[in-house]
Amino acid sequence: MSEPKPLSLYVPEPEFRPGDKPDFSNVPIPKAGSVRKPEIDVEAQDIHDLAYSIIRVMNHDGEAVGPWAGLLSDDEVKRGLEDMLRVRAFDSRMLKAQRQGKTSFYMQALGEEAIACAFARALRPGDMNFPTYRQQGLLLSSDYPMVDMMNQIYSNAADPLKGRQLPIMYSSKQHGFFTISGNLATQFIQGVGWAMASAIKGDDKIATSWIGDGSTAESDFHAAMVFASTYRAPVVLNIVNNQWAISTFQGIARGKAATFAARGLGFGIPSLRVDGNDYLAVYAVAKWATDRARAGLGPTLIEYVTYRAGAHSTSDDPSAYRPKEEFDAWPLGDPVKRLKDYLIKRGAWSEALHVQANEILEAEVAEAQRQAVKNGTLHDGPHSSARTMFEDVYKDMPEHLVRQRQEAGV
Amino acid sequence: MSEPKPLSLYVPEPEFRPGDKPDFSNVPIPKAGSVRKPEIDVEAQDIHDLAYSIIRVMNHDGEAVGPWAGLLSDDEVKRGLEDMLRVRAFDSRMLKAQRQGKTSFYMQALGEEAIACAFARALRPGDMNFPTYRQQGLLLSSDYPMVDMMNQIYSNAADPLKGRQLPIMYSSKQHGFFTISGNLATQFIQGVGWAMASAIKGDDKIATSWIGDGSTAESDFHAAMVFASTYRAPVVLNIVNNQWAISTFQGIARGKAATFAARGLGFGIPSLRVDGNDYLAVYAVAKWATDRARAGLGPTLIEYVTYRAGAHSTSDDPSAYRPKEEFDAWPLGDPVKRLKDYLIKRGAWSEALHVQANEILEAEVAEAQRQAVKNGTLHDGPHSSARTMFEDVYKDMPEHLVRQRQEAGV
Amino acid sequence: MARMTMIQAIRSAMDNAMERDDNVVVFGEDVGYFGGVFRCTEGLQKKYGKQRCFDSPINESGIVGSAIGMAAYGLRPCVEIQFADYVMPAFDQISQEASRIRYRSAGDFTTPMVVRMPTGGGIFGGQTHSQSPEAIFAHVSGIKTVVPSNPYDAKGLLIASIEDDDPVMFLEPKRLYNGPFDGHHDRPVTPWSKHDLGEVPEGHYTVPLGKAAIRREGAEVTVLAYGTMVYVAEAAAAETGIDAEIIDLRTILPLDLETIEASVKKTGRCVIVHEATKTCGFGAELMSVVMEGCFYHLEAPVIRVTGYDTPYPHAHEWEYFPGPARVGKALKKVMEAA
Amino acid sequence: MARMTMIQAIRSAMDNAMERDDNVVVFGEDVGYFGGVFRCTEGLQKKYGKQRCFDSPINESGIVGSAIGMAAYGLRPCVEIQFADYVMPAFDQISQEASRIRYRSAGDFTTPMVVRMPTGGGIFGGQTHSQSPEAIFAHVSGIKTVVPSNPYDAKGLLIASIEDDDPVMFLEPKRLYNGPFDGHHDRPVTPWSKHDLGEVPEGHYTVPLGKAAIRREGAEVTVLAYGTMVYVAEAAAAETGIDAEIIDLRTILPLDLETIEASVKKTGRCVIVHEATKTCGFGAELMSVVMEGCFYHLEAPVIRVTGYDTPYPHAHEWEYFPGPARVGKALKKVMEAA
Ligand SMILES: Cc1ncc(C[n+]2csc(CCOP(=O)(O)OP(=O)(O)O)c2C)c(N)n1
Ligand SMILES: Cc1ncc(C[n+]2csc(CCOP(=O)(O)OP(=O)(O)O)c2C)c(N)n1
Ligand SMILES: [Mg+2]
Ligand SMILES: [Mg+2]
Repeated sequence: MSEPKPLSLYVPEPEFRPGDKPDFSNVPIPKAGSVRKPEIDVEAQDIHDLAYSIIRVMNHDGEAVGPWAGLLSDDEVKRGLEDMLRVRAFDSRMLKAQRQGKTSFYMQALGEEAIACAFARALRPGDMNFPTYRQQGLLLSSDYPMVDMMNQIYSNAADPLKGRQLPIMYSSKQHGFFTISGNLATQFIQGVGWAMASAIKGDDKIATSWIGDGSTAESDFHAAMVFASTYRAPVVLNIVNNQWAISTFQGIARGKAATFAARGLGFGIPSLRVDGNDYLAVYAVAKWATDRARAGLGPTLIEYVTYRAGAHSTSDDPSAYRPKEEFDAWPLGDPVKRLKDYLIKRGAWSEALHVQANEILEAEVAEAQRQAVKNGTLHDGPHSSARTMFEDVYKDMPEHLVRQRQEAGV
Repeated sequence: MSEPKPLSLYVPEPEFRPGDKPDFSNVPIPKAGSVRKPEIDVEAQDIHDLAYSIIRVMNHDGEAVGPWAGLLSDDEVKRGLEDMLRVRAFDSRMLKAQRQGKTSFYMQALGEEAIACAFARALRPGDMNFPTYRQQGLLLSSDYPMVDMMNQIYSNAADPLKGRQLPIMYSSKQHGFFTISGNLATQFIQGVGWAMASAIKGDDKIATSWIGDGSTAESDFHAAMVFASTYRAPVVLNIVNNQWAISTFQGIARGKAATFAARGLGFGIPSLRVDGNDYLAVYAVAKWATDRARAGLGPTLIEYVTYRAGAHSTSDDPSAYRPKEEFDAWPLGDPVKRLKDYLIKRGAWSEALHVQANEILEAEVAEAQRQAVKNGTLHDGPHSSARTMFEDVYKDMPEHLVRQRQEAGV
Repeated sequence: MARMTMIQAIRSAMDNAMERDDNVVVFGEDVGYFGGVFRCTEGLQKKYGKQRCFDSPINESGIVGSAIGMAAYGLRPCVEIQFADYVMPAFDQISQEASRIRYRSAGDFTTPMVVRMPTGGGIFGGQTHSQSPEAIFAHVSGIKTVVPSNPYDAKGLLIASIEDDDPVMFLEPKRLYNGPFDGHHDRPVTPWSKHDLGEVPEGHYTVPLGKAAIRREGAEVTVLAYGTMVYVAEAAAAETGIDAEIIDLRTILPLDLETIEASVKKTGRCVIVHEATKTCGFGAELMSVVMEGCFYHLEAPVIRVTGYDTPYPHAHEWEYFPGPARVGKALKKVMEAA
Repeated sequence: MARMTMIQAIRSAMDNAMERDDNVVVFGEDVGYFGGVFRCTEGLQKKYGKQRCFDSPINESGIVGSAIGMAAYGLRPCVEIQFADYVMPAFDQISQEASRIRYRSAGDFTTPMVVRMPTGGGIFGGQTHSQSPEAIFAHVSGIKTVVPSNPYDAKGLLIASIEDDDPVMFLEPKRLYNGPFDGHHDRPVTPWSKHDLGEVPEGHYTVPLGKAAIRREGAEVTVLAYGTMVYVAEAAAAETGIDAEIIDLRTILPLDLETIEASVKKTGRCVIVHEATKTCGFGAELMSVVMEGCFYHLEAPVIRVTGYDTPYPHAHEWEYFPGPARVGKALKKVMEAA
């Protein structure tokens, strides 16, 4: 036996802290088009490599290349670009609204807009998303009224959720958007349950579950993996790896080892890793995974490699824990700029059209905001009646709550 | 887009149910000696194959072969055989004691004795096990007094746990055996925390965590994997895959996909799969993994492939859900018989010696039982004083408990 | 009318509910092929197929979390947690999710579902097969909590719970599965076949949630109890000869405030009995309800008889269990008080 | 003596404890490099190194579960749960494990550890950043629960908790981090630098667990409160002119029964205030303690003023929060009662 030697605790550290000059040249980024595209009925064990690589479609020259390319027409791509611009315009205005005191809190999706926007286009009416707080792109790429999102953010009299929820915790059954929880990861297994229900009923709807890199550490992530694999649920399990979980880098959730996608392999779940800032690649894997689910082939795990360009939320200041320049140095670039370059390269878009599209979208957002403000803002009201505070706790108000409501005099 | 088609829920089923004739000839069993032995500082990614194979040392002819063989002297192996026989004798007598009403409950380790007995020999004083209820072999291979185990089982006046715990939920800090919980999987992460503490203090002690196949589905399994990989804790994570979790077969915990060992790869944790009924193989992997941990190389995940030959507990009757003949058909055989054959083949053992050893051990167990019974049994007492019921809830008894104890008149 | 044990009655409730409504599904650890460690779901998989009654992985958060998703889809899951002691890993999904889906979505999503679990001690189950967690459920707004005390109620309440549009925690006192138990552990157990409340209709019926039952009318003191403690209270009343009015709450939440208040106002005295630990147990809430609603009618301080504030011990099960002697003592004390 | 905010006082407590005892380690989500989302652990990693203060994965069960293992080893972990609302995934490890290791091993293993968590509302945090789970902790035998109301106590109680040999849940009312808050949300906040209890020694001292503090002596009615509600009660007393004796419990469990009983016996009246939901909240236990210990001294029914039995709403935060108007109303009502 070897001699006893003192142990020590390893605590992972990100490569760069404030003051450092970020340099990601050692992060392996496979060439666009270089990752193979298997049939949807492939077995997990035959595509282990896809969990350790990055599926990419757009190359540096703005061309779509390789087996995952060629799924979307120029018009569809233009719509995608508009979707992302809409999210960005919406986020920027709501950030400002929070600073102006119209509401208490906001969370933007800056830098990762491609993921929700592209995924939304692979879904069908009746499918259900179980999102986190950074998938506003799912709603903003659908016909959900933007003004209702703002009403919710302002907790005003027209808020569909009656002022009960923290801003951005939207809910819309009709638009396939499950009520967001403030408690991380709980939705991941709920989505699996919803998908199981569709299978139990012999329906054809599928579910998607969403989670952040940091939140994969939560135990409900495991519950979702176990149930999805055991019952081969028609669900797409999406991990948005934007490198950060508030102030902790992704290494705290995975110890610098393996990839998040690789977590699926131990469950026999086909697992893909994709460039999350590449709209075309995200759409392609979303299509592949939703096709699998619809065909009864079971779950897929997808890790989107992206970067949280903004602060975690309006309560956060990232300059305390990471260099300001990280996003610029980030090797996968800006999803909006990349898709714009692609369209321009194809001759389907121009700088002028881009400016014009942005103006139209900003006007759309501004107009929605004018409408929303009419319904009130958080601190100035009006709000839903205080009576609504006691409603919907149960379907019918039980006696003890009736008494409490009476005591409150509402 | 493809046409919508009705989905259906997949529910895994074991191959054989009562009435079926079990036939495991399609279960792939690699030849003894065929799996390679890497250096202990290997990276997880370079030994993926070891999570999908089965490390085996003893071949059909009772010879130890291959790179994992050759670690134990004949005397050590004889001691190992005795350890297993002791567990078997102990279990059989305690099962009977339960039927005689001396206690409320018992759980045996029949068929999987090799795992705890062999692992115990790779540990050092000061190491700590975080066991489940089927690792009595850890204690019975140490110098922990057998009579104290029985006192605990009988909840009698000499029970070191003062009658507070369900039978078999032993605890002994001195003997490296953490207090067993009735709640599955909680200990898996606790063991990781203990190992982290050793690393934090710069000590050289390591921990082991134990879990069953069915319990890997619990969320604390995930917590343990995340923490162990993030902090590279000096812990060995042991999964005893005995094919059954009460009435559900292992497919319910993993959807017939991959292996339990493969769960480790997504965390970058080196993961081994081993023949759990091969004492020599178990010892070899235990040695490899504990050496890794002691060398500061971090956690190892080990899946022991074995079979729960007995009922889940004295409250269970497996004939309701699996064929009685399954254990006989089980391709990895009986760990006791296999080790005995090995020793006989080497000329270090004989049928006569075996009979004799068994007699000695049975006498040892019978003698311990005589001693234990003197201290009382569950229904006849004596027990610890009822006053002890109020002690050790807190270090010092708070006022409200003092009042309750007074009210109880004890 | 058939005679049923509580296990048979519970099984019959699920059977009826599954027969009437395709959306009712049943799952949990060992509940599928085997039919549950207490056999409550025996035969359901055979009758309704593996898509509607199936085994689950051992992950309580997953069981409840997936049930939430199913309920949001439109199903009515009725899941089993093998012992109430093992519901804690699911407490986040229960207290932060199931309980609030309706509220936080303003009624857009709802999660009708039942979480069944055997509760309580008396079977030498030690600290992890004996607990009674009803108080922590009662503290969570948005869920209902039910504790039946006999086969007739168990079936009627379980069907009502499955048909209810809110999430229901359904706690089954396992010591009552085979017969009423009055705490006299050294006497033979009466089987349900010899008890009136063991008479259970084969068909569909409901016992409404939120309505208590008066098990024994009485004038001198009100006893508030549920589950196993109903029989303990009956025994204590018989043995002390005190004319107690014994109320079986049946539903912990919503609570039948009117029945409680009317009875305590009538008797002027009250004893509260439960098996769970004392501090912040449901008895504390009952105390408060009596204080708030009946203070001016009280002739003596209300007394709680409960499990002690310790883990449930194995060897000292009968010292721990609040049996008829302890309840009888409280009855006498509350009667002696000025 | 320095003036400190409650955040600084809490940080100072950990700093002192880490300095005196190498076995004290601090970890949790974002607590390492960044120093915690409320900045309570700022600077500790720099001072004591990454082995003693570090970031954890986002898994509350893992945080508490690993702390149990560390404590069993001999460390004294002091971990942070980012918001009390997020402690539920750890409730199994708390209620079934940490709380019972000493008991079930008959003292062979012990788990001294502190679980810190910001609690309560008043910061527009909505239903998942506002909850007060103290009642469910109080129901668990084997753990202690502490709720400080000011910087001086926060530091002294936290050091006492870290030095305590039992597991302690340490709930920090986040609305008090920067100053006392009396519920008048429309008035400017007084900072701790202007409050006596913001005077905090730099060095080591303890405030003992289990001892309440009388914040205001009074003759007419006893108010039982803790955390933020202490200031709301003070405001209500001042505004109604009722001579209330305001007791700051400080430790929820073990409870200072003697101080409570002595005060209620003296005043004969009692109002209980907390922010958590009403049913089975800690107020129910307080009701029971008063009923059991002071019944014959009571001149009026005790009243609870609490959060309503609904999730904590975002827009209606101030309608939900039990502010001075509601407490004042209860004080008047209890005084009017015969
Ligand atoms: C159960 C729980 N624990 C902690 C938190 C606090 N919290 C909110 S967001 C967050 C970080 C999540 O990071 P990640 O999953 O990577 O998502 P991202 O914010 O990057 O989109 C934390 C710790 C929470 N909301 N719920
Ligand atoms: C949290 C929790 N859930 C459920 C149970 C009930 N239970 C006890 S043992 C068991 C099966 C465990 O199977 P496995 O992990 O394979 O271990 P084995 O019994 O085969 O050794 C179950 C479901 C429990 N003890 N704790
Ligand atoms: Mg992230
Ligand atoms: Mg097993």
